[in-house]
Amino acid sequence: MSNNFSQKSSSELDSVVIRFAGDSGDGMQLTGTQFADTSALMGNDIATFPNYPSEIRAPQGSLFGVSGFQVQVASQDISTPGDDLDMLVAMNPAALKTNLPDLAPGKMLLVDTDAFTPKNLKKAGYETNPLEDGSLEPYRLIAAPMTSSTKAALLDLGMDTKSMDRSKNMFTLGMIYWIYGRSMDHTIEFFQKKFKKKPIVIEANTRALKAGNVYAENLELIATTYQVRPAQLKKGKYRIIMGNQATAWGFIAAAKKANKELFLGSYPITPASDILHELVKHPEFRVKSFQAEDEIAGVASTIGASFAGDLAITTTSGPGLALKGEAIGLAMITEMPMVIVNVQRGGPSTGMPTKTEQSDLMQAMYGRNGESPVIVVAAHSPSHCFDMAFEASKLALEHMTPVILMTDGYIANGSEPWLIKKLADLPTITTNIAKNPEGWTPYTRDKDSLAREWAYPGMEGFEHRVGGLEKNVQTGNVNMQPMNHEEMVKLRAEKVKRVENYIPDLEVEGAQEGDLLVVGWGGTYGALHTAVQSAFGVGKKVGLAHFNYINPMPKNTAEVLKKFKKIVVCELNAGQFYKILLAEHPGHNYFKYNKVQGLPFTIQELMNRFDQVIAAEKVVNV
Amino acid sequence: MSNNFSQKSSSELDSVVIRFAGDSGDGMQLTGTQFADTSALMGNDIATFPNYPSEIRAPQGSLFGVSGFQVQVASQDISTPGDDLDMLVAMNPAALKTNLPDLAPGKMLLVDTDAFTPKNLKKAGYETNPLEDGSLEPYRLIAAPMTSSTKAALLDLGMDTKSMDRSKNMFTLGMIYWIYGRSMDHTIEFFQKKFKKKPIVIEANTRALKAGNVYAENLELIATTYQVRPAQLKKGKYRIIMGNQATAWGFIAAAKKANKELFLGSYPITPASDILHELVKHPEFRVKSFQAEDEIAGVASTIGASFAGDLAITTTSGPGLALKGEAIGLAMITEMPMVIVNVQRGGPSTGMPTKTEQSDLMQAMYGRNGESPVIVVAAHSPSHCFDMAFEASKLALEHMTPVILMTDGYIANGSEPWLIKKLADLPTITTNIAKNPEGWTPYTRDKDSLAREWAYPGMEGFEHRVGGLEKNVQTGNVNMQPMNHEEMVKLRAEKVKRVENYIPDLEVEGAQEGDLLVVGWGGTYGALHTAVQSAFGVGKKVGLAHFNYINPMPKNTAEVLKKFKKIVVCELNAGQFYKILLAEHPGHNYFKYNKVQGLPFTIQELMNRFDQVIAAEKVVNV
Amino acid sequence: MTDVKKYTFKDFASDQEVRWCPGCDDYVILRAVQKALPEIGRKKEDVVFISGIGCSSRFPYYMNTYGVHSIHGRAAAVATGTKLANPDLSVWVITGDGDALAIGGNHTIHAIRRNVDMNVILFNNEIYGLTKGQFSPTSLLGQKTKTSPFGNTQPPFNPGELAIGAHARFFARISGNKPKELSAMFIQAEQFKGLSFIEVLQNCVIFNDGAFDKFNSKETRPDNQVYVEHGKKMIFGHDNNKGLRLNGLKLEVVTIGENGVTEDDILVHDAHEPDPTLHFMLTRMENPIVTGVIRAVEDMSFDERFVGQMEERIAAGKGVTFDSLVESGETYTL
Amino acid sequence: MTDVKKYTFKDFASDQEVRWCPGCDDYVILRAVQKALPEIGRKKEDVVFISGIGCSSRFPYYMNTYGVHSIHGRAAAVATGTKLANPDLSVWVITGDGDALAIGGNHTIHAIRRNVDMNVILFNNEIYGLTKGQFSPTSLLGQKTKTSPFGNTQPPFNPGELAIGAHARFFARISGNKPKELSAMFIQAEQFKGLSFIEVLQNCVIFNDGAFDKFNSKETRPDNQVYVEHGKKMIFGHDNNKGLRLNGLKLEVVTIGENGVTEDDILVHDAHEPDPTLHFMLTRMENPIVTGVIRAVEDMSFDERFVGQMEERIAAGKGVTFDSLVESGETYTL
Ligand SMILES: Cc1ncc(C[n+]2csc(CCOP(=O)(O)OP(=O)(O)O)c2C)c(N)n1
Ligand SMILES: Cc1ncc(C[n+]2csc(CCOP(=O)(O)OP(=O)(O)O)c2C)c(N)n1
Ligand code: SF4
Ligand code: SF4
Ligand SMILES: [Mg+2]
Ligand SMILES: [Mg+2]
Repeated sequence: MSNNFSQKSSSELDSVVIRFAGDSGDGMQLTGTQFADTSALMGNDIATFPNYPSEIRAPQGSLFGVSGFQVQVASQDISTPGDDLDMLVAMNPAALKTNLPDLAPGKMLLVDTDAFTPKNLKKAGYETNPLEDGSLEPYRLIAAPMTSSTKAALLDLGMDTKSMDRSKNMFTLGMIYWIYGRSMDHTIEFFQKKFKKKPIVIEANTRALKAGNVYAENLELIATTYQVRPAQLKKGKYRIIMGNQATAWGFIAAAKKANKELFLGSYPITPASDILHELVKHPEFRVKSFQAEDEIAGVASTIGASFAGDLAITTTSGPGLALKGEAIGLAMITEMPMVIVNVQRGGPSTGMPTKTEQSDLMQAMYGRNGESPVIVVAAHSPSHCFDMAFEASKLALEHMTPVILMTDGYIANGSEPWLIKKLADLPTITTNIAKNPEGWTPYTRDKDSLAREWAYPGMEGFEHRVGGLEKNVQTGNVNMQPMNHEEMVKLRAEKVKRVENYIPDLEVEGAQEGDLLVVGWGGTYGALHTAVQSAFGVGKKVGLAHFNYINPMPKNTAEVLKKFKKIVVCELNAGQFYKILLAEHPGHNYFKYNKVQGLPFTIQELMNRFDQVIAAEKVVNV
Repeated sequence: MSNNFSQKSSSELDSVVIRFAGDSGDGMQLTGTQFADTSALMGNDIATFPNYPSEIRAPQGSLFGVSGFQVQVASQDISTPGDDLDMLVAMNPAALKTNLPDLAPGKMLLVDTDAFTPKNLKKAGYETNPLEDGSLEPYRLIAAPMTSSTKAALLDLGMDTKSMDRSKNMFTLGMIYWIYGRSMDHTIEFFQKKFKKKPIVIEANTRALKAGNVYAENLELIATTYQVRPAQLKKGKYRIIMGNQATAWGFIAAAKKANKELFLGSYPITPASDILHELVKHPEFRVKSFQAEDEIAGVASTIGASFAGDLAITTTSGPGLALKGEAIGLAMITEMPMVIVNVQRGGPSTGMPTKTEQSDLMQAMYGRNGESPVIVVAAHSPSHCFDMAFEASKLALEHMTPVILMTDGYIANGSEPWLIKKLADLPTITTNIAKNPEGWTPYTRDKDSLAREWAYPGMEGFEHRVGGLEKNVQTGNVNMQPMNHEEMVKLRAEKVKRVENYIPDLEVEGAQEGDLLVVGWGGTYGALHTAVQSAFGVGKKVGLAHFNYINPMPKNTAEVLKKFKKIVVCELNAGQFYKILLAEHPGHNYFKYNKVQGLPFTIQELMNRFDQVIAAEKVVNV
Repeated sequence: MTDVKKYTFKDFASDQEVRWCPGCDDYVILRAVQKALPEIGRKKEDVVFISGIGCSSRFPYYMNTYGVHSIHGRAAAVATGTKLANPDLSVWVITGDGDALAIGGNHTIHAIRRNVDMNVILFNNEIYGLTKGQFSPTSLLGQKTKTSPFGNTQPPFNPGELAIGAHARFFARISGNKPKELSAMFIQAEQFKGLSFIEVLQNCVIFNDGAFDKFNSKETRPDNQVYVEHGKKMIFGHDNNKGLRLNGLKLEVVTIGENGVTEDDILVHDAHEPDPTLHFMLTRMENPIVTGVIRAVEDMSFDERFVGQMEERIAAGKGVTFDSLVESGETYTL
Repeated sequence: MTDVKKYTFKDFASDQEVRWCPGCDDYVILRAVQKALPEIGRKKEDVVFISGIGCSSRFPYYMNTYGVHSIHGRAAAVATGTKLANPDLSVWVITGDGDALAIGGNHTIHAIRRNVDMNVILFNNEIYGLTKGQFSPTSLLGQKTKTSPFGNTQPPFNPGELAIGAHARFFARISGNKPKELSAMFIQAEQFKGLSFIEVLQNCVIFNDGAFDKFNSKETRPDNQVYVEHGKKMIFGHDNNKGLRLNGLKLEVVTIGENGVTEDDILVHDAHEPDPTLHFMLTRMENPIVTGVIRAVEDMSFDERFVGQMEERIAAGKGVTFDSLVESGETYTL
């Protein structure tokens, strides 16, 4: 390894995982996003994972105020932001303290020496300065005075200190761009668009970026630079998409395809609010976004809009779903088409609002009084949110029933490249709208799907009343007869069950039969996919069945399950889908693997668990 | 059989089942209750089942306005109001039309001929008068002009027609008292107490009752009178108790035993309101009944009262439980002792509010966001409501957790004799109240039960804050650390799980091992018990395991389940406990039997199903 | 709205048997609505009745229009969704004092604040009817009910005050037993653009019979109730010689011809005055109680603002398509 | 309440690090509460802070008293239970404009109607802070926020009007950046028997900075805000020469010394007047905005009525025991 500063070596990597960590005010989310976007533009696959505190602006330098953004950029198809960091960026002592445990010895560590003041060290609980006490020796430390260097670069712009400090993250980014051979063009363009009205901010950020870049080039500590070659992604036009944005767009697309207007009745809640934030921007598509006084009004207005003939949706997270339960029951018994999106977060109760979890599944299945089955589907990655929002809308409209779409904080806030879809290429959505008033009742049904025919205000001759009391199986009028009730309960269940005839079969990745079937659902897909791929790659008979459809399950589920000796159901909860499988598909050799830490799975822990289950002699559930 | 009117035969019966049916305004509930009470006083066991419409006063003579009250009186221990009617009382054509299908040929049918006017016949949809068209020939018809006879008896009292008509049900009752050899004393005393301030009403009702009695004695149509001998019930002091009243009293008792004041935060809803109606009567016991603005305020105020140190409860039915879900999550994470009573009714949504069902079990188990286990228990008969309200309070206070107590409309409105309990004979309740502030935190726990120590406002030195965010496992302070969260999730689950160490084992009735284990929970006990007893009585190897504790289940559950070749889970829903058993105790040969008609099981249909399951070659679920 | 058929009230009656207690005011109100509808010039299929749960909330089943019998307390929220989804509809909310003011209180005040263009008919019987007689948020202090055997300890809301505190643009109070007054009121409410909030004093013969007798019986009404009309003097009384006069910040009852009071002293009702102060005072009067349209001040409705903004954005976004949306901003081609 | 220790504000600060944004008014209000508490003469263990969810609702964690950080919107309902369970406690509700007026609107108006004896501090920043900047029910029409990029189309509540419409006995409005005024206000609120509803104009530096500048900045405050005190004239202005005068049913601003106006013309504030009309008008003033205790009318509190009835029944039911209860009425012996 040469120490000659102009003669650095460059090596090629398949992938790089970087975590940007700093104060909530340090702009780490933006910095990480820029690195990801630039890499995507250079042809890499990317996956990101923001992880931020629940405080708005936690006091500067505090441990709980640390905000993180992890990104993996790769020359192959990837599905997670990575287990193991290649580089940790720590903008201050608190960021170092909270994130260093995740950095393996020998890996790169980038710190801003200017932030290691006695005050900040104390706030982070350091007794001695880690930059000086030798504790960072195991790492490839790159310590740079980023704040002061930024200031030096901007000195003649006449800005105040606070404003200058705001550009230090761009100095950092400039350094990293140099290390990983990224072009600065995209980010400079970004400044030009974003700060169009503030030329001085464009100038400051651009200078800081370039200064960092040059600084890195000159720095003798940086021995090697790295390249990550473009991935072999499918050809086409891409954009980086976040899960919540994809969800919003999926609904816009579905409304267009169904020739319906989109209504959203919602109340803000982390981490679901961004869907609302996106949809309020688009009245030009006749998207009607109504911010209600609470979640109950959110879902109630959605029922009202559905009754009026819109594609109506409501978005929320766990505690909000709890509040919506009663009204979802009304939508269910009145067979109103609508989608309820639940972006899961850490529970129970207020729990851990900014952390991810999959613990609302049972609530989605059963959180209502009476026999009240609805369709439950789940999205498994940021861009898949688009597909499932579309699919949920299609199912709701074609089967005349509420559909609950489950996503989670991890995929909702995460981002990845998305091969842009054209409206014309999306599936058709065929609403079953009543045509002939003669003999029509609100419970006139399609023979196959059992979906009732839809009629709504404005349609002459179809005037009718719906409501929450049990109704006559033919006419829909209120009816309290014993046998009629039983028939209706069965009919409503059968209607949902028959959706299995309209959804794709469950696909198995990796081994198609053999020792271990890994089962998952929702946002864990990336990790499960990668882990199963790895295990399968080294010859293990491990397959993955990831469920996008939870209720009903795909028709071939039983068939898939029985092809494996053991099944391990992996979830970020205490075993909810596991219980559902036990009840719906009893008689298999089920194991489970659960993590309830507000964090996604790592590939490594999954692979360990696979081995453990394969080796297990009898059923031992953890 | 002699037709000589003064020489009637009398025969002895083990039990008699009578259904009183008439207009909502005909006073059938009162009439039935009097018959039941009188029989109880004469030493019979009794069981009742009111079945009334959801309209307040449905239009006179209408089919949907028919109100029914069924009672079984018996010389042995009984558990249900009976399958097969010995007598149907039909006060008008509508009552006849809706109830006749339940009367077997050859059974007694008592009608008021005066009510069979053309107008009433038309309202009931009769084209011809069934009293004249021969359609009632299969029955032992006793047709009496009850309205006019009542009027004749009251003529000189100077009342208006409407007031006189109000006594016709007592004329009917007088007839029935004669037929079944019941004393009129109790009912006359009842008039004297109830209408203390209206002597004319006492006189009118007493006269009507006696007139009916004499009328029956003289009537040549009544060939036989019947006797039902006293039952061999345990000696002691009894009263007739309704389920909701028993629930209310159970809480009053628990508060006394725990040395706590009782707080109730509730919002009216059928069929739970009567618990509130009973508790509002008892401020003298320092029962604080707060009628809130809605169910959410009901449960929220309950949390507030629990935090303040009361035995705090909230009462509701299905749709109300849905609304309380979010707050129950808060109670769960803050480990607040409280009881939530859910008196189940027909669902989903508003459903069938005055009918019974068991379809809220999944909601009770899972109707909250996040991993949020609470204790779930169920009462199985009207008087058992007392025991389980007491037990639920004891578990809540001793284990510091919300407890959901499930009852249902059938047992809540049903009544039976209750061997009165004395406070001194009830179990002790030992609250775990903090004593030493030194080193105390709100999460200081009992080693065995894991219940946290309770401290509440007013206690010096224990000032602390609780809340819905995840908390540090030691201190209870807000904490978002991954491993801490996982530990807390497990701890909260373990705490509930360990309750199994404090509850009684599951008992099996009938066969202790063998061919078929019948499994039930809650209000179906009476029917299951009777059916299993019958099957076992004729030599079938059938046992009954009825669950009062659903979460956690009794410790010996697995042991019990494995002693039988087949298990049939019988529920008034589509199979909810069945699913829970499949998930919690997989690997048994489960069948299910479900009825979702808003009605209780009949003994006969259960016995048929038992035979069917015993005969089944392989698992065929219905 | 041009070629609307000539309807009669029968066109608005559904085939469902009405199931209230004999003698309940609900029958009167139902018929008054059915009689008002042919006058409002809307097609049957453009009319929607939305209710919560309660005796009164069974109403939609009896109307041969579109209707939703929703869940307890949520009618205003459901109706808001219906109106935003299709602002061309004539939307009516049917609700009770428990439904609108207990469990549904929040949706009620928010709908009023937003000024959603719909008609809210509050059936105020000062009791929970359907659940058999518990006190409601309008039951009187001390009132004995099933849940207040020793007298209600919760002082009631006054729906009018609450509505005006929430910025009601239209508030009316009216007897539940005067079919013609009711029909006329409903027509006015429908013609008013914005949310019309109508408190109907509805007698429940079973659980709270006579609740309004002290100012709404044949005997008491003349002297204890003043029916106000915009532009007319607030005169009432058996002999039509009593009136309301402003004395500082208080309303007082005076008798024309006594103590030198002449008709000129009597207040002329101005329902259109934007300042709500006097309307607020009128809703608070207890003897006489004030009925009629107390306040009717035109303002932009929420749906108007909402749709207006949408139309603006549609105009601004000409040519925007889903395909252009997903290709907007940063994209790249591989 | 006799042997209460002499506390300092530090006794009321918990060991938890305060986590609001630097510069947030919440810090000022927290400190003002901590400074008020030693003055109210209540033992620390008898004081309870109950909040919902929002930035402001983190408040109880920072108080070294009993406290509940409950769920969104439910603080008033939780607190009602606490107060009824133990009426001897000093109960404080901490809530935000979203918490108290959006999701929690119903509990707020019902707590006010019932007049539960507790102190409700509404942190009104006219925005949802914790969820990062959506409009709230007090956000202005046209205001641009994360959920109203083209301007808010929902006209706001005025918390004072709403509270008075719900029969508030005590309503005050106050700046969030005046520590001493705040402390004095909190002491008054605690001393008032019944529900004290205090709207604090709380600046959110991150999402709605300067929302109150037009009447609450150093420059604007003197001329655009009048701080009323019971028994004092409503005088304000840089030169202390402006005042409020009643003109018919309107409040108008006059200048003493101009147009013949003298100090005698200026209204004297009577917070204790039972008739709410003038208080209602004061809450509605926009320029100047009115701060201070606008209304403070003693009435029986709900807990007083509730406990009173209970004590009566206890007295009436002397000797009643559980055993006598279950043996009352019809029993029989076998
Ligand atoms: C969530 C829920 N809570 C409670 C009930 C029970 N409930 C039905 S109607 C009602 C109150 C009815 O009173 P009101 O709204 O005044 O209507 P009224 O019957 O007097 O017309 C109640 C408490 C319910 N159906 N759903
Ligand atoms: C049931 C539920 N819905 C929504 C949320 C999300 N949420 C938390 S606080 C809040 C609003 C906060 O605004 P405000 O009450 O004004 O308090 P502030 O943060 O401004 O102090 C929202 C919508 C939640 N936590 N729970
Ligand atoms: S209970 Fe009262 S409100 Fe309900 S239908 Fe009967 S009379 Fe009318
Ligand atoms: S977001 Fe606003 S209200 Fe919340 S802490 Fe920050 S400044 Fe205060
Ligand atoms: Mg009512
Ligand atoms: Mg706010």
